[in-house]
Amino acid sequence: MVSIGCVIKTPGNSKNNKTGSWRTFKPILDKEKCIDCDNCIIFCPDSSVNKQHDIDYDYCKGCGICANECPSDAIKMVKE
Amino acid sequence: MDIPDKDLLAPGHRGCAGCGASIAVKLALNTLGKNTVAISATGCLEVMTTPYPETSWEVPFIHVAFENSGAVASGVESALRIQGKDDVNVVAFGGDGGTVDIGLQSLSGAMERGHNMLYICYDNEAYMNTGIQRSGATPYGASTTTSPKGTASFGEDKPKKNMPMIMAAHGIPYVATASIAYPEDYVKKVKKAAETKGPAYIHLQQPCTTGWGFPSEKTIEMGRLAVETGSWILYEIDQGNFEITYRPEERRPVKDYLSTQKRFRHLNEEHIEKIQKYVDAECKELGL
Amino acid sequence: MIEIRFHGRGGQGAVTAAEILAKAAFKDGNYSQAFPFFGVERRGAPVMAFTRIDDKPIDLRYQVYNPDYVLVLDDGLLNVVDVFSGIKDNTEVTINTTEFKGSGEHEVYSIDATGIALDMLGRNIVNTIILGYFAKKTQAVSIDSLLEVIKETFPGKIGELNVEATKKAYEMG
Amino acid sequence: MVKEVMTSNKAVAEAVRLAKPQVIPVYPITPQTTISEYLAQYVADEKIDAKYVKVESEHSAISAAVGASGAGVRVFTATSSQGLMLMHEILFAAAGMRVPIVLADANRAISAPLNIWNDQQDSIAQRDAGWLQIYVENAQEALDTTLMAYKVSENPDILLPSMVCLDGFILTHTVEPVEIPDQESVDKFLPPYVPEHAFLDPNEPMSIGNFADPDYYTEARHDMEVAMTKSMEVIQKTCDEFAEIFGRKYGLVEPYKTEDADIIFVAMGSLCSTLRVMVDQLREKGEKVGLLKIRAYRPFPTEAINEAVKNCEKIAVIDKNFSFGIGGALYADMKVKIDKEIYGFIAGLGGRDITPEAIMEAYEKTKAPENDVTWIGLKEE
Repeated sequence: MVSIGCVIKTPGNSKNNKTGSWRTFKPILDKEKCIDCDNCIIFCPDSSVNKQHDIDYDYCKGCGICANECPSDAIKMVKE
Repeated sequence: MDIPDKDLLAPGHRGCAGCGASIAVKLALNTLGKNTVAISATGCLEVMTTPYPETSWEVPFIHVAFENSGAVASGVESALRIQGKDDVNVVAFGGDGGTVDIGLQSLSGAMERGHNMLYICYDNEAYMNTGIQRSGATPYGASTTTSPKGTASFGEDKPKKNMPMIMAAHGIPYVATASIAYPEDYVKKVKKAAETKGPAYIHLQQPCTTGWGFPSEKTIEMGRLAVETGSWILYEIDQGNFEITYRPEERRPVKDYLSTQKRFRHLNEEHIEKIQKYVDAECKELGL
Repeated sequence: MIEIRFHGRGGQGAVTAAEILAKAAFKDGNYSQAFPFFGVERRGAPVMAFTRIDDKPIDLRYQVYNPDYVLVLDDGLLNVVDVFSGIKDNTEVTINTTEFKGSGEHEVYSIDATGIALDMLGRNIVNTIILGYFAKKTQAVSIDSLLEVIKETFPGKIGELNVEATKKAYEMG
Repeated sequence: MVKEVMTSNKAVAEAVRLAKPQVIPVYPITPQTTISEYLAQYVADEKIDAKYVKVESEHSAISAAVGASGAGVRVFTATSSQGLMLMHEILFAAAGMRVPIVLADANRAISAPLNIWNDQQDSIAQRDAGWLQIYVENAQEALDTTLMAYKVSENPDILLPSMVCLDGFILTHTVEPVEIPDQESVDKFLPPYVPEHAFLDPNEPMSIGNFADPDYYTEARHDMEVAMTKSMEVIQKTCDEFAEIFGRKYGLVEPYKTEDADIIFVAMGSLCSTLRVMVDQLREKGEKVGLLKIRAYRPFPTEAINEAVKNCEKIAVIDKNFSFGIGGALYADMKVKIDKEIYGFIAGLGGRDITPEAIMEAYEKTKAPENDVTWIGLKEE
C-alpha cells in the first residue's frame, strides 16, 4: 500500500533514517575549548549539532566539516 | 547568526557526508521560516530528501521534473496568491543542470512573468546526481565524465555560462551570487530576496566533495578558496544597483583553489595561467 | 437542408459571413452550422467557408461538395477558383460584380456589393451586403434575424452602417 | 440556460468559465488558440476569478498546471498537437502525482510533414500517460464533457487528470447551436474542489512528487490502474447525474442501432455524426448496420463495448491515427479486448475529409474484406 500519488504527510520523517551508521570518523567536542562561534551548527549538513553544541551521533555522517571549521580546534575526529 | 531550535531540512537525508547542497537548503529554509513552500528540480537534492515514504522537508514541498521547476513554482505561486496567501514564501531550488541548462527556458519564463518567488540555483558545477557530467556551469579546465581530460583534451574547454547576468538581463528586482562558505552574506541575501516583491534569483556556489574531488571536511574551505581567489565573486544587483558584497583582503592566486581539487589536478601551468587571466579579467570587469 | 458555399479572399470576411448566416438561421428557429475551409492562407489568398441550415439537428461533419447556393465575394476569384465546382442543376450562384459573368449554364445573380460598400461603408467589405441580397433572393434567412446578428457581430457605428448597407442590398434582391 | 451559436472552442471556454478554475496556464497553438484567447478575455473582463499564467511553452503550461493543482486549486489548460507532444513527459508526472487537471486537446496531426489539420494521433500518443481521455462529437458535448471531466477527475476514488479531446477545426472552428447551462445548476453539479490527498499548505506540510524505489513504484502505478478501472463506474454515474440536471445523456460508449446490426462501425469524435447519418442511409437501403461511438477511450470500456457489439457479425473500426505495423490504436485495442471479427480502417489523417464515399469504402471492405487494416482513400500515385 502506498499513499495516493506517493504523497508524504509526515514532514521531516527522514529522521527515521539514522545516518550515523555511515560514519568512519567521529567528531568529539571539547566544550572547554568551545568559543560559541556556532560554525559547527551552521555548517553541519546533517543538522547534528544542537544549540548547546551537543553532537547527535544518530545522524552525524562523520564528514568532519565541524572539526575543519572550528576556529578553536575544539573538535577532534577520532576513528569509530 | 540566528540559530533555530529546529532546522527545516531534517536530518536522515541521503546526501553525501559533507554535502554542500544540504547546507545550502537548510540555511535558506531556516531564513525563510515555516511559512514557505519549496519546489525542487530533479537532482541530488530531490533524490536525497524524498525517498518515499520519508521526507526531509519540514515545509510543504513539491517536485515534478528536472527541467521545469521555474514553471512548477509559477503554478504554485499563482495558486497560493489566488487563494489570498500572499505572505507565503515560494522558493524553488535547482542544481546548475536544472537551472542553466535544461531548466533555463522554464526559469526564464517564470522570471519574466514576475511571479513573487525566489529561485536558488545551488551550483556545484556539473551533473552530480548522475555521476559528474559537465553542465553549462562547469568551469574551464574541469575534468568531468563528459568533458574528460585525455591525450587530446584538458577537460572542459569553455568557461562557465554567466547565469546570474542572464537573470539580471531579465530586469528582475533582485539578483545575487552567494557561497555556502559565507553564510552571513548568503542568509542576508535570502532575507532580502524574500522581502523583494517579484522574482528574485540567487546563484549559490556549492562545492561538492564527490564531484570536485576533495575530502568531505573541506566543503566550506573550498567555497572560501573560490571566493578568496576571485574564482567566485559575491555580489548583488538590487533593483538594478550592482554591489560587491564581499571583498577578499588580498586576492590569492587561483592555483591555491585549483590544486586542491581532483577535477583540476591535470592542468598544466599554461592552463592555470589562462584561468588566472580569465579570473583577473572577470574581477576587473566587476570591480573586485 | 440547404448548403451554402462562400468564396472570398482572406480578410474579406467570408468566414464571418458564413457564421453570421448560421446565427441568423438559428434565430429563425432553424439548426445551422458554419465552418471555414481550414487553410493556412493569409490575407488576400482565396478562401472558402460553408454554412448548413436545416430544420433538424445537423450531423454532417464533412465539407460541402454540392452546394445549393454559392456566394462569391470577389469577382476576381472567377479567374482563379472554380466557383461552380460541384454545383447542382438548381444551384444558385451570386457574384459580387459590376458585370454579369455567368457562363450561361448556371443560374447566376450579380450584385455590385463593392459599389454599395464603398458608398455606404467607405471601404470594400462586402460580406454583410451580399448576405442581404442573398436573404431576399432565397428567403433562406429572414432579414430581421440577419440584421440582428450583424448588429451583435459588429457593435456600434460600424454595425449600424452594415445594417443600412445590408438593407439596401436586400431591397435590390 | 441560453442557447447560442458558437464553436467548440468557445463552448469549452464557456465550460471553463462555469467550472471556475483558479489557475489557467495556457500557451496558444492552432487550432486550440481561440480557447486561450477566450479565457484570457474572460479573466481580463473578470468573468473568471483566476490567475491566467502566460507561460512560454506547453511544457511550462502543464508544469505550472501540476504545480497549481498540487497546491490544491482547480486548474485548466488546453493545447494541441505539437504542444501535447511537448507536454508528454509531464502528462505522466501529472497522472502519477494524481492531480485532477482538466486539459482540452484540439486534436491535430503531428509533424512531419508539418500539418495543422485534424487527426487524433496527438492524444492517442498520450494514451498510456494515465489520463482519462474522452472524445467528443460536437460543441455541446465539448462543453458538457469539460464540466463532467472535473467531477470525475476530482472524485476521491479517481484523482487522475482528464483530457477532453475535440477534433481540430471540424469542431474547434465550426459554429453550431450550443446550450449554455446556468451557473447555479453547474454549481449544484460541480462543487468546489477540496483536495485531501495533496495540497501545499504551511500549516500542514506535505511532500508531493517524491522519489519511489522498486519497493513502492509498482504499487503506485497499480493504484492508478485501479483508479482508472473504477473511473468507468464514476464516469457513468457522473453522466447520469448530469442528465438529471441538464437533460443531456452521455455514457462511456454510445450505441446507435447496434441491437440487430450485422456490421457495426466503431469510431471516436466528430466522425460519429457523419457515421450516424450514413447508418440511417444504409438502413433505408435495407443494410443492417449500426454505430458504436467510443466516448471514453481511457479507461477502455471493454464491458460496455462487448454489450453493444454482442449480436453483430463484423466490426469496422475507423481510426484517425495509426501505429506502424499494427493499424489504428482503437482497432488494436478492440482486437485485444473484443472477441469479434474486426477490421481496421485508417482515415482522416492530417485533415483529409472523411466523406460519405470514404465511409462507404470502409463499409464495402468490411462486407468483403481483403485486409485486416485498410487505408481509406489512399492516392496510389
